[in-house]
Amino acid sequence: MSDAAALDAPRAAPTAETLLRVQNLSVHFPIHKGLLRRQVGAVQAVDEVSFDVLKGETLGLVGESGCGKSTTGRAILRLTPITQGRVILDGEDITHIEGETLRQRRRKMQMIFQDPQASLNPRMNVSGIISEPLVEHRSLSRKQMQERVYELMDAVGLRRSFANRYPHEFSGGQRQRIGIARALALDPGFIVCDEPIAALDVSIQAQVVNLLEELQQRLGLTYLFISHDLSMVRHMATRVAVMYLGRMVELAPREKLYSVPRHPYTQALLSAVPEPDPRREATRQRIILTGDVPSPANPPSGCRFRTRCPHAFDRCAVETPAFRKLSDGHFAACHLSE
Amino acid sequence: MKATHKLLAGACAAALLAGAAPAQAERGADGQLNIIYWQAVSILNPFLSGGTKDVEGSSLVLEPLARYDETGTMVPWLVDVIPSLENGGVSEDLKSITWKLKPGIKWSDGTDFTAEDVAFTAAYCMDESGGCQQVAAFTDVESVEVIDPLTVKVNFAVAKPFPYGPFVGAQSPIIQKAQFADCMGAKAPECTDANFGPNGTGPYVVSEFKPNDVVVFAPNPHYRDAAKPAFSTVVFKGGGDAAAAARSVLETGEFDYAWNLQVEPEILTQMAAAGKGTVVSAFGTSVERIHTNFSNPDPALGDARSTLEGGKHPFLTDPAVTKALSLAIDREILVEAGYGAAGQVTCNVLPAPEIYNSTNNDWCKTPDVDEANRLLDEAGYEMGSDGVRAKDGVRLSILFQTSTNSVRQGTQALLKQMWQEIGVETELRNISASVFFGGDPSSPDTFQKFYADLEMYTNNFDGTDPEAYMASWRCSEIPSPKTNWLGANMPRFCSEEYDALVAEMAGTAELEKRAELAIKMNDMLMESGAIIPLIHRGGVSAHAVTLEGVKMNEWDSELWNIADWTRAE
Amino acid sequence: MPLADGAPATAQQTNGVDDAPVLEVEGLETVFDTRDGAVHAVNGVSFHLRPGELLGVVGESGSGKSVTMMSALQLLPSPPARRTGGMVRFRGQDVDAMTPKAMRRLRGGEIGFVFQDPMTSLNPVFTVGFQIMEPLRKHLRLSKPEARKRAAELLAMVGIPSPEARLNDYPHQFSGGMRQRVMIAIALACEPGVVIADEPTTALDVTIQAQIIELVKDLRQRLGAAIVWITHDLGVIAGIADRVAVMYAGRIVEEGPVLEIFEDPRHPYTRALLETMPHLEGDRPQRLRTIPGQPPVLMETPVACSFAPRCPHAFDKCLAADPRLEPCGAAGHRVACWWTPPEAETEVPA
Amino acid sequence: MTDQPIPAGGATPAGGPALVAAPAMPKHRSQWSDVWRQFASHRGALAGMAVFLFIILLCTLGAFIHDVDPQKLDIRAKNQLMSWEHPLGTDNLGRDMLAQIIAGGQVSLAVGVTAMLLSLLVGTLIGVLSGYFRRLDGPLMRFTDLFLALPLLPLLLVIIMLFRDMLRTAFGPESGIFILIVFVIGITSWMQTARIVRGDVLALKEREFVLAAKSIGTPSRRIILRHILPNVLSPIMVSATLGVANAIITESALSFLGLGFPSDFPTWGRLLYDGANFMTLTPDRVIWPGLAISLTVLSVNYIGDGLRDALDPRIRGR
Amino acid sequence: MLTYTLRRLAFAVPALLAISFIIFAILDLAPSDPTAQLPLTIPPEVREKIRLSLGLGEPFAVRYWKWLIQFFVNEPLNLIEQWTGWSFGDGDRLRVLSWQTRSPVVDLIAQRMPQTLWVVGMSYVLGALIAIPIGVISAYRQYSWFDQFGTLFSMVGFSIPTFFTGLLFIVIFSVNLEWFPSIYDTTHEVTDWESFVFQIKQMIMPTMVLGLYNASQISRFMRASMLDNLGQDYVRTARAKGMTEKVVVLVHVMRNSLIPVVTVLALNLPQVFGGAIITEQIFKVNGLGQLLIGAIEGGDIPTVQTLTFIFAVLIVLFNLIADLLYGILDPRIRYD
Repeated sequence: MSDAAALDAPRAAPTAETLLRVQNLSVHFPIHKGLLRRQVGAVQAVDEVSFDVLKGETLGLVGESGCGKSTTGRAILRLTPITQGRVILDGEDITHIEGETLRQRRRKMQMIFQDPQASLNPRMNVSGIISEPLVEHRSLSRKQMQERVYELMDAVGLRRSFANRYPHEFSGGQRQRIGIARALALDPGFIVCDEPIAALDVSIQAQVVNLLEELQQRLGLTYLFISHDLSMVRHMATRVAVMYLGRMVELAPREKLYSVPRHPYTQALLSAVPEPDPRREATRQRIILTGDVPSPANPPSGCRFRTRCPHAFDRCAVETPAFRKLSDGHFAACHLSE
Repeated sequence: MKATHKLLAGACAAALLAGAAPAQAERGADGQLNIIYWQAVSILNPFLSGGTKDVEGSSLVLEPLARYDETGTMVPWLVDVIPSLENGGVSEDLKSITWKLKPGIKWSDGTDFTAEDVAFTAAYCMDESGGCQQVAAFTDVESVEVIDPLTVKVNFAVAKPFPYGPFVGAQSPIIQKAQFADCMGAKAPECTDANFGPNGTGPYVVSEFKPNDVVVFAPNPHYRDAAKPAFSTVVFKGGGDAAAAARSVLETGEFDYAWNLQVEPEILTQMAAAGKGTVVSAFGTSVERIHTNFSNPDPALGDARSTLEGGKHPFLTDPAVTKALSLAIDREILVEAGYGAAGQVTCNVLPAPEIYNSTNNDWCKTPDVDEANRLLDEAGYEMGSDGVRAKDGVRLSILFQTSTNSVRQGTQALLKQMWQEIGVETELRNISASVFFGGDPSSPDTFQKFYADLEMYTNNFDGTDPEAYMASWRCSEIPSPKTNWLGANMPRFCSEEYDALVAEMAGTAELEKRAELAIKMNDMLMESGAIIPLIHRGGVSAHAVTLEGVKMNEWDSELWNIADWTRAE
Repeated sequence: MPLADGAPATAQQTNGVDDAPVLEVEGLETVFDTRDGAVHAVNGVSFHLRPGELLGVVGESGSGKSVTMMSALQLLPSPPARRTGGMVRFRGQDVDAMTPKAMRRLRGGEIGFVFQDPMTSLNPVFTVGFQIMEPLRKHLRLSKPEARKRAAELLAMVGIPSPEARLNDYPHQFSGGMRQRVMIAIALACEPGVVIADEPTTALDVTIQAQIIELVKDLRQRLGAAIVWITHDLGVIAGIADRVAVMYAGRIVEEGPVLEIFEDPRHPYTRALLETMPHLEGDRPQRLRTIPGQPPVLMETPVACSFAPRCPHAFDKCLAADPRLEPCGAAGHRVACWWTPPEAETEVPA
Repeated sequence: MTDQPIPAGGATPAGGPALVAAPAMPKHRSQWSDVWRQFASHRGALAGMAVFLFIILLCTLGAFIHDVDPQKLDIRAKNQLMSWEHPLGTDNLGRDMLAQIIAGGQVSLAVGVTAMLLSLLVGTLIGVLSGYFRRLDGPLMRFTDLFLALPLLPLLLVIIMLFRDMLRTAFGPESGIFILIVFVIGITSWMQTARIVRGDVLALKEREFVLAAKSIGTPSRRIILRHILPNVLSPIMVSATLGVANAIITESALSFLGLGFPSDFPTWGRLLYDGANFMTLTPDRVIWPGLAISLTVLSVNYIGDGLRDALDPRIRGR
Repeated sequence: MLTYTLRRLAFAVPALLAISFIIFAILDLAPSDPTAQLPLTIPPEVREKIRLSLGLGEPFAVRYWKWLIQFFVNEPLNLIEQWTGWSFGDGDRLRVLSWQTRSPVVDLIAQRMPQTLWVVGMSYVLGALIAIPIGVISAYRQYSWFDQFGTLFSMVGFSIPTFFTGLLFIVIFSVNLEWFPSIYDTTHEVTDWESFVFQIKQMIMPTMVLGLYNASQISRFMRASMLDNLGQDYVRTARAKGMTEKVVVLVHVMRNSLIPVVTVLALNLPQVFGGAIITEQIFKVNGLGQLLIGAIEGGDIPTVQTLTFIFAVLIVLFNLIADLLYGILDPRIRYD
C-alpha cells in the first residue's frame, strides 16, 4: 500500500468536519523466543489501518474476535503502544504526546468497555466511580461534585439513590449505565464504545443502544462503535468498517456496505449472521468459510483473507491488495474489486 | 609408691570382679557398650581440638605416660614409676625429667611403642604452625631427648618444681610417630585419616568414625592386658542435649553411659527413679565464681574504661561491700536450683585437691543478711528511699554479666533477688558464650574487657597443680588495651605481696609448702573481695546399673579406666 | 460411513411425526439454595421431545433454560441445586427412578451433551482421542483399537482433517471451532437418541458459528438424533429448529412450531424479544423497541405472571394468577398468557 | 450468555442465576457486610476469631488481673502444679507460669503481628511494583527468586549472630533482640506474599476498570492506591493471618535453637522449650504454652481460611 | 521447551554466583572465631597461630576465589575420581576443610546423606501419601465431617512445633511404652529381616513427626487444588459422558489437581536435603541438618558456607525441575 493511497483512501467527504484521523496505524506485539530472548517476530494485531471519523457520526468497526478491532480502539486512545502510524484528534497529532499533555487530552476522548462487571472497580461505590474523572481533572467542591454525579446519573437513567451502592448490587445493564456515566463525566467529544453490548442480554441491549443514541443526539457525541454484532452495527452506525486479521478490508456508508458488500470477507460475514426469520433462513444461500482465522503472528502473504477466500487466485498470495476507493465513500481491499 | 599401690588395688578390684564372673574375664566377651556424649566427637586427635568430648573420645585409644586417678593422684600408665626428685627421675635443678617406658607395649598396628614416639609427640605439638591446642602442656619445654628406646628426657628452660605438664593426663597423650610423621606443622589438619583413626596403645581402636555423630571402637588386638577390654564394640554416640542423654541411660536404658549431665537436678532425680541407671558425680577444680571489677567500667571513661588508668571502682574496692554481697548469698539455694548433686557450696576459688582447700573463709557458707546489712551500714552506705543504698551520691547499683546458659540465668535472677534484700540494685546481662569467651578484642562484651561491675563464670585448671592457675591474678596478668586485652586477671586485682607469693611458689618443690602458699594466695583473693566464689562444680554422669567398673574422674578423662569396665549379668 | 448406516433416519422428521416422545419433562421444579434463601430457578417446566426433532429452547440468561436440562438429567451439583418436583421420562422410563449405573448409561450412552465453551469443557490434560474413546469404551465396551478406529471416524465425521493424527493432540492444540467439533464428536460417540446442546455456538465467531450450524444440520439428516438446542439467539433458532420453547423466569411461556413462534408470537415477551432485535435487512427503526425493567428475582414460587411487571398489556388478572401453558392458534402452539392479542397485532415486523 | 448452574462470579449480588438481579435491591448491603456475613457463616472462622480475641484479651488485660511479677523467683515454691496461688503452677525456679504465659504471650503476639506487618509491607510493595510496572518486574522477581533460593535458616542464624550485639547496644537487650527477630522473620517470609500479590496485580492490571482509570488519565500512583491495592486486599489479608502463625512458630523454633530471646524474657516458644524437659515432672509447663501456641496458630489459621472464603467472590456467592 | 530449559539454566549460573557471593560474604562477616571454643588456658598467641593456620589471614577476595575454585573445580573433580577411578593431575587439590573436624566438608556431607535421605525423605514420601487422599476426600466432600476433621488435623499438625511433638513421642513411645528407640543409630546396617525391622523401628518416630508436619501442609494444598478443579466445566463434561464418580474424580480431576501439587512437592524437595534441623536434633539422627547447626554453633564457617551453598544449588536446581515438571505434566505448556 502506497503512502499516498493510504493517506487519501479512507477519507470521507471533504465537506464534513473530521474529528479523528487514523493514518497507517500499526500495533505489533513483539514475540521473544529462544535462548537470548531475541525478538523473532510480532503479533500484527493491527496493521496499516487508516480511516477518518467525522464529527457527530458513529463509525462502526466490525470483525471477528482477534481481528484487531479492540486494539485499534485502544491504540487510538493511547492505551496501548503504537508501533507505527499517526492518530490525529481534533487536528492535533496525539500519537507521541506523553505525560501531562496526554493526561489533559484524555478529557476529550473516553471509552465504554465491553464487560460492565470488569470495568467497574468492585471496591468503589457508584459515586466514587463516576466522580473519578472529575477528581482527576476538575477541581470541584464536594457539593459541586455531588451535583455533577447526580446530573450524570440522571442522564444515563440511574436513580440518584443508588449513588452509594457498589457495582455488584447492580444488573448488567445498570452497570453499563454507570460505565457510560463515567465516560460522559468530562464532556468528551469522542467515545470509543468497545463492544458495549456484547455482555448484555437481548432485552437489555436495546436499552443501552437507545441510551447511547439518545446521548449522541443530545450531546453531539462522536462514536467509534466496535462490535461483532452486524445487526446492531447496522442499527447504530453511520459508516461501517470491517476488519480481518489486523487489516481493514472494507469501509463504506452503512446502506452500501449491507446492500452491496464488495469484499468477499464482508459478504461471507453478512451471510453468516443468522436472522430471526425461519422462512428466510430456510432459503438463504450461505457462504460458509472454510477453516479458521490464521494466527496474526504469522499472517498469510499477500491478501490476508486468501486462505479462506472462495475467490482467491494466484495474485492474492503475492500482492497485498490496496485499500482503495470504489465509489463515493466506499473503500475495499480486494484484487477482485479493481 | 602410693600411686602404684593404688593402681594395683584397682587391678585387684578388677580381678575380684573377674573372679565373680569368670566367663567375662576375656577380651570382648561382654558385647556392646553404648556411650552417649551430648556433644559429639569431631576429631580423634586431642592435639587438634580442645573440646572435652574430643579429648575423652580419643582417650579410649591414646594414652599418656601417666595420668590422674579419681582422687587426683598421679598414677603411672605407660611407665612403671612416676619420676620424682626422690627416685632421681627429676633433676636436682628441677630443669629436666626422665621417663622410663614400660617395656613390651605395642601400638595397635603391632609395632613397638618407643621413646621416639614420645619425642615425636612433643615435636608435633610444639611445631608452631601446627596449631596444637594442647601446647600449654609443653610450656617452657626446651627439648625432648631420646636417651634409649625406652627412656626419654624432657628438658625445661626454667626450673619446674612441677614437671608433669607434658605426657601426663588425657590432654597430653602419645601419638605414633610412624603414623603422624608426615603430618607435622601446617599439614596437621589435612591428615584426615590419621586424625580420625589414630593408632594408640589404649584398649580400643577406632573401627568407624562419623565426625560429629558417632565413633565405633573395637578392642585393640595388641592391648597389653590380654583379658581386656571386656567389650567387643563400643559405640560412642554424640548429639542432642544433656536431658536426652540422661534419659537414654536412666529411663530408656538404650545407653550405658552418659556424660556431663547438666540438667536441672529434679529432672535427674526423677529420671533416676526409673531404676535403670545410676547418677555419679565427681569434683575437680571447677568453681563457679563472681569476679569483681576493681577498675571503673564507667562508659564515660572511653578508652580508659575498665583499665587501671581509669581509676578505682567507686565502691567495689571496699571489702565491706564485697563481703556484704557474699554474705547475702544463700549458696545452698543456688546449688538446689541449678546444680543438685553436681554442686557444693564453696568459699574458695581453689577448692581442690584437698590439701589446697582453705578453711579460713567458711563464714560465707552461712548466709547472714543482717550481718551484711550491718557491714554496709557501718561502711556508710545508707538505705535510700528506693531501697538502694548509697554513699556520697554513689548508689550501690551493679551491672552483672555472664554467658548465656539457663542455669546461669537462673542463678543471676536468684542473686539479684538476694542482693535486693541488702539494698543493692542489680542489672542483669547475658552474652552468648562464643562472644563472651571469644576473646575478640573488637567486641565490647568479652569477659576480658569486663565492661560491667560483676561477671560470673566457671574456671578450673588441668591436672592437680595450681601454680599456673594462681599466677593468673598477678598484676602483669591484668588485661588492658596495651596487651590487646589479653590476660587472665579479670578482677584487675593487683598486689605486690601476691606477686611475691607467686614467685615463691615457682621456686618451691615441696608439696606441703606449695599448698601453704596456694592457700595463702586464695585467702588473699577472698579477703580483698576480688572473687566471690559460689559453687564448687562437679561433673555428673550416669551409667547403667549393669555397667561395672565406672570410676568417675574429674582430673582426667572420665573414661580413663574404660579397660576395666565390664557388664554385670 | 458406518455411523450413518446405524441410523437410517431420513431427513426432516419435522413436526407432526407421531412417534412416542424420547424425552418427556413434566412440572420440573428446581431450587438453588443460596445464603439469601432459595432461588426458584425452574418453576414447573413441561415439554417433550420427539425422535429426530430439534427443539430450540430460547431465553435470556437466568431464564432457566440450561438449568432445566441439567436438572432433568441430574447434572447439577447438589448442593446448591435441589430438585423439588416434576418428572422426567426417557423413552417412557422414569429417569428419577434409575439406578446411578443406569443413569450413567443414559448420559453419554443415550443422551449426548455439547456445552457452550469447548475450551473449558474439554479436559486440558488428556488427548482428544482419550476423551472421545472414554464413552466408547465405557458404554459400547469397545476394545482399545476398536475405540480408536471409531474415534477417528467420529472426528472425520465432524469434519476434522487428518483425524487419525489429531487423536493424539490435546484440546489446546485445536482452534475454537475445531474444539466444538470435538465436543460434538464426543456427544455423538455412542449414537445417542438425544443430544442436548447448551449454547453450542455462543462462544464462537459468526463465520465459525455458521460452520457448526451447517455441520449440525448435516449430521441431523444423517444420524436422526433428537436435539435440544439451548440458545439466547433467536436468529440461530430460526434457522435450525423444528419447534421452539421460549423461557422466562424459570418457565416456558410459549411453545410451538418454529414458524408459528416467529410469525404469530402470542406471548408479549416473545413479541417484545423479536421486536428488540435489529435486522440485517429491511427497515431500520429510529429507536429499538425495549422491554422496560429487569427480570425478577425468583426468591419464591411465583403466584402471578412473572412477566407482568414488564408487560405492556398486563391487567388485573395477570397479577392475580399465574397463567398455564394452553394451546392456542395453530396445532402444537401453546402459550402461557391471559392476554389475547388482537388479530391486527399478530403480524411480525417482517 | 448462558444460564450457569453455579452462579458465576460476583456478577450477581445474591448468587444464583443472573435472573435474580433486581432493579433495586430491597436492602442496601455494602461489600464488607457481605464479607462479614460469609465470614460469620464459616463456623471455624468464627470460633477462631473468638479464641484469638480471647487470647489477645488474656495477654493484654490478664496482667492486670493476675498481677504477679513473671520474673519473681520463689525457690521454695518451685515445680508446683496448679493451685489457687499459682493457677498454672510454677517453674523450676518458682516463677509463676500464668504470669509468664501472659508476659510471653505479649511478646509472642507482638513478634507475630509486627513480623507479619513487616513481611506484608515488603511483600506487598515488591509484589505491587513488579506486577504493575513491567520494567521493574524482571529485576524484582529475580530478586525475589534470589531470596527464595537463599537457604534461609542458616542465613537467619548468621544474621542473628551478626547483628545481635549491635542492636543490643543500640536499643537495649530486649527491644534490640525484638527488633532483630522481627526483622529476621519479616525479611525471610515476604516472598510468598510478593508472588501472590504480583500475580493478582498482573491480572488486575488487565481488568478493564484499570484500563478505564488509565483512559481517564489517572496517574499510576493513584491507580495503584485507588484501584489495585483495595483489590489485592484479600490475598494480603490471608497472607497476614498465615504470617502471624508463621512468625510465632518461627520464633519458637529460634528459641529451640537457642537464638531467640534471652532466657529471662519469656515467650511462648521459649517457655515451651524450657519446660520440655519438665514434661513428666510438671506437665503444666508444656501444656499451657503449647496450648497457647497451638490455639493461636489454629485460630489465626481458621480466621485466614474464613477470610479466604469470605473475600473470594466465587465462594461468597454460594 | 528445550530453549526454555536452556534459558533457565543460563539464568541459574549468574544467580548461583550471586548467591555464592552473598553466602560467602555474610558468613565471612560473622563474628565466629574458630578458636572461641578452645579452653581458656590456651594463650592468645597460640589462638592467633591457629587462626592463621586456618587460612584466615588472607584478604576477602582471595579467600572467596579460593573457595570458589575449591567448590566448583576441586570437589567435583574429587567426586568424579572417586566414582570412576580416573585421576586428574596429581590429585593433591586443596579441599574445603571443616574447622571443627579438619576433614573435607564434602566427605562429611556424603557421610550424613544416607540418614537424612532415609528419615527426611521417607517422611516426605509418607507426608505425601497421607496428604493426597486426605486432600482429595476433603475437597470432594467439602464441608463434610471428614473435611472438617481433616482441616483440624492439618492445622494442628502445622501449629505444633516439631520439638514438642518429638519429645512427646519419646516420652510416650520410648520411655513409657518402650516400643521404639529414642536415639537413632546411624551406624546400623540393614543386612537381614531383623535388622530391617530395627531400622523401621528407629525410623518410625522421626519419620512420623516430620511426616505429619509435611502431610498437614500438602493436604491443604491438595484440597485447594482439587476444589479449584472440581468446579471446572470439564468435570461436567465427564459426568455428562456417563463416567463413574470414581473416574471423574480420580482420573479427570485428580490428574489436573496433581499438576500444581507435584510442582510444589518438587519445589520443597530441597528441604529434604537440608534436613530437618529440629527433628534431627531431637532424635539424634545426625543428618545434614544437625551437621549444619553443629557447624553454626561451633563457628565452623567453611562447613556452613559449603552446606548453605549446596542447599542453594539444590533449590535453584529443583526450581528448574519444578518448571520442567509443570511443562511435562501440563500439555498446554509442553508445546509452547
